Amino acid sequence: MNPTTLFGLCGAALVGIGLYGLLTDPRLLRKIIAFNLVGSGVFLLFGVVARRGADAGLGGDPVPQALVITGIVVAFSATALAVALLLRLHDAGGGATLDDGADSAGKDRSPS
Amino acid sequence: MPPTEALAAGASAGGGWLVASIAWPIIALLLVIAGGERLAARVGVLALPIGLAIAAAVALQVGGSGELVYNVGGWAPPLGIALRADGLSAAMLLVTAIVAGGSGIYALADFGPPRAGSSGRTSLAFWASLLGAWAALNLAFLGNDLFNLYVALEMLTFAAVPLVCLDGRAETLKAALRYLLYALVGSVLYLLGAVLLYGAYGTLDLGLLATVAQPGPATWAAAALMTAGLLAKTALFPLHLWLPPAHAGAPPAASAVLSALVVKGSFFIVLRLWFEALPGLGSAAAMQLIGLLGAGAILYGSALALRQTRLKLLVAYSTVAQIGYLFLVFPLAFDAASGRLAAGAALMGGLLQAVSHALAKAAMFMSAGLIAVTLGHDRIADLGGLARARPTSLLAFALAGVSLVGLPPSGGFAAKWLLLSAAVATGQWWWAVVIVLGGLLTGAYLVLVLMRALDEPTAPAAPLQPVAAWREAVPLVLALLAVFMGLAGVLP
Amino acid sequence: MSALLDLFTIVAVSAGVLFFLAGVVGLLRFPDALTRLHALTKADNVGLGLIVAGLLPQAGSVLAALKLLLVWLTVLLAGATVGQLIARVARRAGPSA
Amino acid sequence: MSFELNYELLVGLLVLTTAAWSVAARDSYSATVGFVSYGLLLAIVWMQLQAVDVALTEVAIGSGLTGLLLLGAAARLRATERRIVARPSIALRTLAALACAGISVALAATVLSLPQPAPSLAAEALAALPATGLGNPVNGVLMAFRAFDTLLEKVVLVLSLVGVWSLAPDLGWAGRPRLLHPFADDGVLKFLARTLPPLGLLLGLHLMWNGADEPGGAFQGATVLAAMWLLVLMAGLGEAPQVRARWLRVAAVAGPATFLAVGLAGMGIAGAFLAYPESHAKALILFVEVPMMLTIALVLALLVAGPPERTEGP
Amino acid sequence: MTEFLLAAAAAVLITVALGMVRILRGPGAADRVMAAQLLGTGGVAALLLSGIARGRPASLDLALTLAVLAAFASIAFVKGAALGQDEPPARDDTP
Repeated sequence: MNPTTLFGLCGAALVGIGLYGLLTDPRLLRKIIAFNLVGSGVFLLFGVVARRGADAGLGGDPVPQALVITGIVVAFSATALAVALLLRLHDAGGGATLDDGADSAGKDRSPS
Repeated sequence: MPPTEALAAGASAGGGWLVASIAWPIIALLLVIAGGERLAARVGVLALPIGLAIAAAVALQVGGSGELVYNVGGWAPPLGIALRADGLSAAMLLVTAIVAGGSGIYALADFGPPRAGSSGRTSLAFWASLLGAWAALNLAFLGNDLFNLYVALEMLTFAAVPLVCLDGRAETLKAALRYLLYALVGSVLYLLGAVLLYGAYGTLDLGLLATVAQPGPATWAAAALMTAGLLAKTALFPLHLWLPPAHAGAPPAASAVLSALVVKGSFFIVLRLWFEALPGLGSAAAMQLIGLLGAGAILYGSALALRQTRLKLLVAYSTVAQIGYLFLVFPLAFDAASGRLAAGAALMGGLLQAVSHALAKAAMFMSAGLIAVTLGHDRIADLGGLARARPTSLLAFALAGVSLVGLPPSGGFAAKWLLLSAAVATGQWWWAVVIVLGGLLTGAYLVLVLMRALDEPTAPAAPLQPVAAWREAVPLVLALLAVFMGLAGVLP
Repeated sequence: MSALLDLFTIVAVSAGVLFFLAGVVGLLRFPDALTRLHALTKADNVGLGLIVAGLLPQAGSVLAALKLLLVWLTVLLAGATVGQLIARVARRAGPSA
Repeated sequence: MSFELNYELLVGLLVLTTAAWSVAARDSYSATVGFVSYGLLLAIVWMQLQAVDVALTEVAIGSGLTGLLLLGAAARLRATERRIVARPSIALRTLAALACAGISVALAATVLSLPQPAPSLAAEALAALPATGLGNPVNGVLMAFRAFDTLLEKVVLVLSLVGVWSLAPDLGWAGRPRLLHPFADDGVLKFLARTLPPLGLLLGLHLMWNGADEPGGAFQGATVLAAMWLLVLMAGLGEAPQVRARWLRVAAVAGPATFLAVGLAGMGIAGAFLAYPESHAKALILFVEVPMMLTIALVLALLVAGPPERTEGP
Repeated sequence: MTEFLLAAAAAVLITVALGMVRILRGPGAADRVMAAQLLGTGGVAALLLSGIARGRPASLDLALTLAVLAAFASIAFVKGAALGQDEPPARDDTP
């Protein structure tokens, strides 16, 4: 066992944990959090690939590292858009899930 | 791995047009944002013909030399990023420019310069999203690097999602959010596949991958993840759930772009992945499976379209069905003897289907939008009297339908004919049955609409709303292009 | 000299870790939010301070040492502010929380 | 087992625990606190993977801005969410858990099967680095070899900001994003909002400037600036700008526009789009990074602030 | 010295992990904020210790960034906690 193996397993597990949350939690905010977990799991695997590619005196392959930085920015934009949509949906009386019938909770707003 | 030539001029002559076709919509997008709501529509409309000219220039260059390559920054792959255009990309660039242009003109009535009292919010959002989606699509058609294509996919998503919910109603917000979640999961799966390929081969360039990729667990897993992610974004059955509410709920000009173009971006990347990067990876079983999903989409989407009571939803379900045809390319282009995917009649048919569906579906959504404006509703049961009230729009709708059904001489006919002949040539008669059955179902739901529209008015009609003639002309021109595309015979 | 400095590092860092431990024990064992807060702010500020002090001889350059001190000052500043605000939240929620 | 590995094992376990917590917690506020802690621990992991640039980004985004974004949402949705009781049945959840575990195992097996020695572009990137005048290979990739991705990513940022703005109610378009902190009238918060930002400003500029040769860069620096601006806004020491403000629009596109202009100029003076003439590469890159930092800081903060809501006179 | 500093980093992380039980158990929002604050400080300490242990000056910049942003995050936490208080506090979150 070495660090890349360890964090490789970690990244794979994070993808699974995130997917589980994405599939089973009806609350949209939790789906957004879960999506972020999957995303960071994928980024971590990129990091493992980068570390495995340590060469020429560098601690890691800089190309995948740079890709992760770009990816984190994109994931943040996605999160911001999703959260804005969710809050607008909530304010428009659409609740906080994608359920069409069940949630009557959309009617009242939290004072904020 | 080829040595990196620092600042090597790795571009074919005319490769600069590839940069232009991506940079131009971005310049316009930045101008729209900086210029503000008042200038948005003007900047957008001016940008459209220039973009079309750039696409035409790319097509001419590709027609001359067969292929254009450009190394961005002068850095050759694997360290740098390359852009590449072939006939497929050129055709998609052109149709994108045409449909985006049509949608832009059509949208002037809804999203023109804000009048006194309106906020200008939708105007800014529409034009920024249209130009953003255009840039992203051009990048998807030209990109030759898996991560660069990931950025294109994300850009496409962020441009497309706001288009769905411009009106801010709870249902469209819900549709937009569902779309966003599907799209994000799709791109994260795609990215996961890209990680595995980089880990295995140290490159993300499609061309280099083709030379080094070997069948093996990492390659298979990557291909499966990327394909699954892209299918979710393309809304291939059974991952289509997000599409009908999103496409039917958006304003017509936006629906046209979403249904005609946006889903084609991810489809095009699936094509690139399998035909360019991993042509030897396909197995007969995997290709049959993708084909099966396509067939499911055709039959299920058509059947649901038949049952819709609202015109826009019917058109949206028709998109679900028409997407299915695109994926018949995979089993039909698979050469069992060599175990490789081969470019040929099937691929040509798939491309024609993508192009003709884009034109026809844009025309259909736009005319459906005008019909809804005229009548104040889009209930299919109450379309009576439309033939007299809005004949031009109905004609555009019907002509677009001709192409969707696949009647000669339309582009849809040429596409389905090529697919059928590929099915016969490879002895896969079952796909031929699906193609014909799909055509019959499509005919059925379109005839149903037309019959209603030709009826006498059922109820005392509400006062009809006027529609400017130039707006009616846009879908008519697009539908005519779709119908006569088959006559043109060959694409550039 | 260097052995002496190393010894200083070991003593200070160990003491810092102990302070962290004490803070956590307080956080877990004290009966109400305000006393827990009290325990915590002491522990993490002093704990980090001791660790920073212990690391100073190992920093290698004046700039690095300055950065170390800056880190501590930042945490101190933030801790004091946030501590006050937390206390207000806890008081609003009432003694039961 | 080496000592280092024990430390890494500990960090890995903590990462997984916080991740699992942020999925399993009943209440979304706790889940978000879990997620922010997770982001922080992830930064330690990136440090162990010798990717300091990524660690900086993760700290800035993961434990800073995403945290504020999610916490704000969790607070606003609290009452609504509490009523949501419908969850998938136990059987479905077990099925989902098994499927996800299967995916994780398959993924882990695939990652472990990757070839050794791993393919790498490290040597090529290092060999090409002198042409960019930079000393930090990650920044070389971001600003030169794959500058196209970086440019497009900035366009994505601006585009998503327009997307977020488009969600404003029509009446709110003339207004400003609403961001006030419940303790905004509190002297303590105002004190922090006056003392911390100067330090943050220095740090942000330091990260940008240093990024040419050491870990850091315009993006990481800009994130710190964005956080400081948000702090000032939350403390009520300033107001978020109106989304119609012209200066805001110009600043929001300044970064990508400069980048694009330099890139297009490269077609003339260096032979390719986004190429730099070797003698001026570093200067040009810094010239691009300054407006880019401004744009990024502005856009990130406004993405967190959300669509304009309050209505008021022009 | 390297080993000792790493051991100290691990020890800090373990204590912080214990403190995270508070995030899990609550009961009040204030406790969760405190635990998160502790995690921030502990993270800074662990980064400093492991960074100095391996002679990586870049870890100082990282720790400084973390310190600044952890302060920011804590303010956000307080915001969330205070907003949540407008409702009767949720008690349904003990596992």
